[in-house]
Amino acid sequence: MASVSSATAPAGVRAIGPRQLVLGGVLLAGLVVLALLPQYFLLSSEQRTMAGVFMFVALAQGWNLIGGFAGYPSFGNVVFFGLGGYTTAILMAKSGVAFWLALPAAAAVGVAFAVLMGLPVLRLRGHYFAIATLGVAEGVREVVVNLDGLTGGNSGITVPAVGAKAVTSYPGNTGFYFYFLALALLATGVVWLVSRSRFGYGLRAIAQDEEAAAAAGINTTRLKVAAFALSGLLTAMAGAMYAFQQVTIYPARLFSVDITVLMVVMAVIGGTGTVIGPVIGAVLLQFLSEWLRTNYTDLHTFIFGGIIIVAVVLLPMGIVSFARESWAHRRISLLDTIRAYRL
Amino acid sequence: MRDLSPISRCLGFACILAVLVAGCGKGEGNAGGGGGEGTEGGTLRVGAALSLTGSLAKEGRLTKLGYQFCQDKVNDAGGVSAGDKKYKLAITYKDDKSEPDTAAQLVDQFNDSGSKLILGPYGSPSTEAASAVIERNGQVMVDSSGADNAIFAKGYRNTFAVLSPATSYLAAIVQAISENANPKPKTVAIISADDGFSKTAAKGGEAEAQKQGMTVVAKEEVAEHTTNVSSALTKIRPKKPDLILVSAHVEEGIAAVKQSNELGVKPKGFGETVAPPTPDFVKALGKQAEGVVGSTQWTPDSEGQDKIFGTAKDYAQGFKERFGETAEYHSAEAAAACLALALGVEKAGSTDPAKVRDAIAGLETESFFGPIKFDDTGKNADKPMSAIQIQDGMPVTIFPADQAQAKLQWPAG
Amino acid sequence: MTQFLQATVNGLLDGGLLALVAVGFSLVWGVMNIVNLAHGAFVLIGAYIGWKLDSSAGIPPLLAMFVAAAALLGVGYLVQRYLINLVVNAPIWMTLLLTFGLSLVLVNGLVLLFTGDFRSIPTSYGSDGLTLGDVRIPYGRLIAFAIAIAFTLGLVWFMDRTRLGLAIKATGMDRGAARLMGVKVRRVYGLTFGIAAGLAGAAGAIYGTVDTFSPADAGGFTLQSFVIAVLGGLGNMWGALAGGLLLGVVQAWSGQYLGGTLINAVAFAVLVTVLIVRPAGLLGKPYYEARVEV
Amino acid sequence: MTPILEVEQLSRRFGGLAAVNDVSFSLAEAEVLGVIGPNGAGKSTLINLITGHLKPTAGRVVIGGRDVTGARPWAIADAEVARTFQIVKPFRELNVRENVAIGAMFGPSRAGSTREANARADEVLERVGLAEKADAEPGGLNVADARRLELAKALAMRPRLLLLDEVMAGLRPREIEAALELIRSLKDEGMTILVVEHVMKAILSVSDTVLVMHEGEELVHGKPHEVMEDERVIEAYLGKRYAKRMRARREEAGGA
Repeated sequence: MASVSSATAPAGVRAIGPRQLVLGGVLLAGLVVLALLPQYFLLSSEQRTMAGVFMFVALAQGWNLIGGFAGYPSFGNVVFFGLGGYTTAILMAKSGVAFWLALPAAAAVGVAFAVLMGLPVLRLRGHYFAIATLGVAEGVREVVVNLDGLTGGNSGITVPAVGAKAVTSYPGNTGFYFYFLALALLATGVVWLVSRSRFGYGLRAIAQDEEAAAAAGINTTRLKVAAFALSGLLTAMAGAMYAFQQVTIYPARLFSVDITVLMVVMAVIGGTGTVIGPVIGAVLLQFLSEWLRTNYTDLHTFIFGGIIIVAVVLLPMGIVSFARESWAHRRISLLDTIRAYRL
Repeated sequence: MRDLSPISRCLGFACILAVLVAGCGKGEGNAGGGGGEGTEGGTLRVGAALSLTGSLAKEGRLTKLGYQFCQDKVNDAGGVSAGDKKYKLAITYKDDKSEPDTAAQLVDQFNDSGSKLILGPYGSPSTEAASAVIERNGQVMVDSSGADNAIFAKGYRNTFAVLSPATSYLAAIVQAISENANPKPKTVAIISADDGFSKTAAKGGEAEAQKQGMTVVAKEEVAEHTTNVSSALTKIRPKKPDLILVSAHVEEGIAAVKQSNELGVKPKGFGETVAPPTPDFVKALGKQAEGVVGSTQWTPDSEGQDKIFGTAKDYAQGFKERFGETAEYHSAEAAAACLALALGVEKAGSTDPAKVRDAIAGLETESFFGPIKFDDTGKNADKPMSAIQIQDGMPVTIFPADQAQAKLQWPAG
Repeated sequence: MTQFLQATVNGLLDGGLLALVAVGFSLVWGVMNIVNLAHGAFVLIGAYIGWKLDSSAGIPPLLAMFVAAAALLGVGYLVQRYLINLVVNAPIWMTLLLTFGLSLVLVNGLVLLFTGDFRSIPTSYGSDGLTLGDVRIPYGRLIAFAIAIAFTLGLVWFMDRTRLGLAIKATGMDRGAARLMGVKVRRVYGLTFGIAAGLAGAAGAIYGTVDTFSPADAGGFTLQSFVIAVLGGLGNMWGALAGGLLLGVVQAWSGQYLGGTLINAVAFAVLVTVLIVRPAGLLGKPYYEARVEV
Repeated sequence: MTPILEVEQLSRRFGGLAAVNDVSFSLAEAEVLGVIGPNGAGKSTLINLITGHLKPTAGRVVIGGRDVTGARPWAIADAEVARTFQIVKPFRELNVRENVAIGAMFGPSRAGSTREANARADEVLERVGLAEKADAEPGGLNVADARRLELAKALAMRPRLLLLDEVMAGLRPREIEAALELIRSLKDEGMTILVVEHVMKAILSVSDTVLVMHEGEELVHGKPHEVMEDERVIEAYLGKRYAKRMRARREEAGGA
């Protein structure tokens, strides 16, 4: 990431002052608005769209922990999403387990898989790590396709929540709005806590110089695996809710590289390693792609690709850092960033 | 610096709020326009989520042509009459990017904007995802392409498919060959892609082959959308089957024929589910395509007629005039689905989704697409499948016998 | 035994072509530390050029592949020089995202231009083969294999024997030092990317003669290039050749003995295992940033 | 009393090359050991072997009586060992204070909170003379300040054993003097220090003993003045001809 000047007070020595009160008030007001939206403003399908936005906030935050804070660019985070989804669907469909029991089970599977996968894979750096995680995700999808007795293979698996054979009640679009909202808040809260904690400092030290971090007494293996596990936890929970929401799920979608790429794009465009960046990125990109799809039926993917290119070239350090830089220097220049990274 | 400064936090929230406010505004606008069961001002508004981009864009486009053609024909005939009112048919299309979850989301959006009557998306996964939402919202959907029998085993009441189910695709080929081939093939090898539709079709074909007294000597699965089936063919080669059946899509289907020739696998004939009627098949294979038998939901020789499209031949002719390209079965399926929906509304005498649902369930009619009559699960179970054979670079109908334009050539190719 | 030999032959023939698909990807990664997710799109552009020249102008694919290579050399040079060079020094996921965006644009551009239909380039020899005992060697694949190997060997010669090749190698080893020695790094980067794209284009045109293709195949080509580059070791041309042949054979064997639906699973298992056990690749020298040294 | 650090027959080979070969020594509490030698003598490798950044191919490292051979760097840090790097390794995106606070947050004497760690960082920065730059970015520091930061990061860990890898390289005489002063005061507080330097002049004045390395092996190990006069040292540093001349000169003086 760009080396960005720090205008902030030293972490941990911030007292509660009027600024904090205002911020707290805005935060609370925002939550109240979000809680009231479904009842008073949003149509059912819009609640569903918003649920999708919240889901991507959670996914981008999950990626942010390992990719942003620890500096390990996972290109296989979707594996946790898929495993969480399939754990939930299998438990609910085959064993009749209630969602509230399936959800923690999915989270546990996410954590366990992150640890198992992380121990060998987190020894790799940079592109190698990115590709190893990508390979694991693709490989797991193939396994899920082939275990069709358990997973239904490419025919998908259905949580019997709707229709004559339903065994569980379905929360509806409003229900999932709140599920995913809660998850997004949880994910952002976790990232906020991490950003202020010793754990967060340790991860950032690892991202910037792993050798020096180890010399400073940071157990890099433990911290990296912990960050990956936390990432796996949040991502698997998102997958669990998604499986229930979708009713029928397919390996091609639940393990889609596109979902990983979206997580990365959202976190990067918003600002990796920041608390609010992934939120901004997820909200912005979800609405943008929704809008493009409605208005440019044939061209939207083409345009979306173009936007990614432009965003990466002009805002390689993300919106949050860009805004902070511009504020600090009292000028806005997109060319500065190009100067920083070009050959 | 990673620690969040108050400024950026403010900016972030301003951003979210701005977006939300924008979202709300839109919400209210739409809510005001809703209601009226999608029938404002004498128009019957029907929604269709389609794969206009993504991996199924090609089939999605063909489906859209069928819906468009249906809309034109219905409105040319004065629209849909329900009770004493006449409605203009207006189909709204939205792109699901070939993703099932987006298709489901779009069905919800149609519901909010008042479209309770839905025409199906392309492909079994998207259809299944959409049908769950349909069920929940009390909408009604007529499915034009989701053939996998699994969709109809979920206990959903509001989804109806005009097409023959997946189990009959390969079975029809086996019947066609069994009835007409001389000598009748004794041994069969089956190659199936590993998606739900192909696997279900393969099972149907296997059962039919055994019923016809053939021996299934090999069954191989390949990954969906692969262009490499040489491993499967290498395993099949020493068994020297008389007939190789392929239950897959266009790319695997082309590869199977091509790589059989390369590897010197020489059965007396090939039967493939959906690939042969597709123009790409003959274009890609050229001479090698000769003699391959395929199954199709519809041909211009299909039996039956209706008041909107006339006979299958009339349909084919009208379609060519309207779009300048040859009618094929994807668009015919779509037009038939649209027709079933229109007939359902007329029969119900209302646009109320519950009444339309019951009317469609009780529909029993002929059409350019063949008979339309749904069983308890919503499948159009009695519709026969047709079989074609590539002869002189053209797909020619060879089955059922009463529609056949030519005799099966056997050994083929 | 026949089955084993036939599977091995199938695998080797496929593998040779895969090697040519991947060799440019490996070159770009090794020299510039850029993982080009648009690589598969370049292969497809080559295939479409070959198809278009054959179907519209009757130019045979063996000639068209040179046109495809030349066209993509130009495209690749421009893309690197004026786009990727802008973020070369940014963190690696930036270049990953940039090339991902590029592949979206290129693949959807192909859909807009040529639709999503399946294409292939017919040849007179495509449907026949040579029979050696019980083993069958398809002419089309044999020719494709020979061309692919020739191109790959040509690249090896180029890298070892020409000024430009040596400049590319030097830049890959130490950009700063190469610049001090008078190498124009921006140009060399552009040419490296151009050469990689050109080889991908040639591979695409040849691929079109043996298999069907559609724009949706781009991701698969990129993924296979990944596996091969890692297997062979980055920027190692011999490694790419070995990696391609190995991947082809492993896939053929797993198709033969484990089942056709497990081919990809096995390929990924091999990829992850090699990464963890021997991140430098099977032929590569230890690569400095591959593994954490604490 | 057990020595703080014992190194026994430590070796590390890279392929066919022995970067460190059969080196042994021990360090008592509050002792300062200077390690000198020409480039490539294996000094930095020796530090990396002690701190776990490299694994030895043979030999043992014992810290405070505990065998830590082959332990990971953070485990070594937990044994109250801190080090600096020859090529400075600041955390680029943290400011100077936060860089130092990292040292206070982890390791054996970790601060209770991030706030306490920051406070401790300020104390250390004061001590090394970097207090005014606490809010600066490490990328903007000059050579001397970057070296100070490297030292401060290690000191914030409150080590018993401190390993300094060329902290004085590139400094001006006055800055070197200040650094030496700091080392002396740390020694007075009871800290055990291993100082690696390329230049021997500076190091001799603070070291209790000096280890001279050459091509990975121990050449001489002794008191500073003994080492100074050792012919092999002079030969290693200045070449054979110079050594011969020195010997001749000394013999002359002895003869007179």
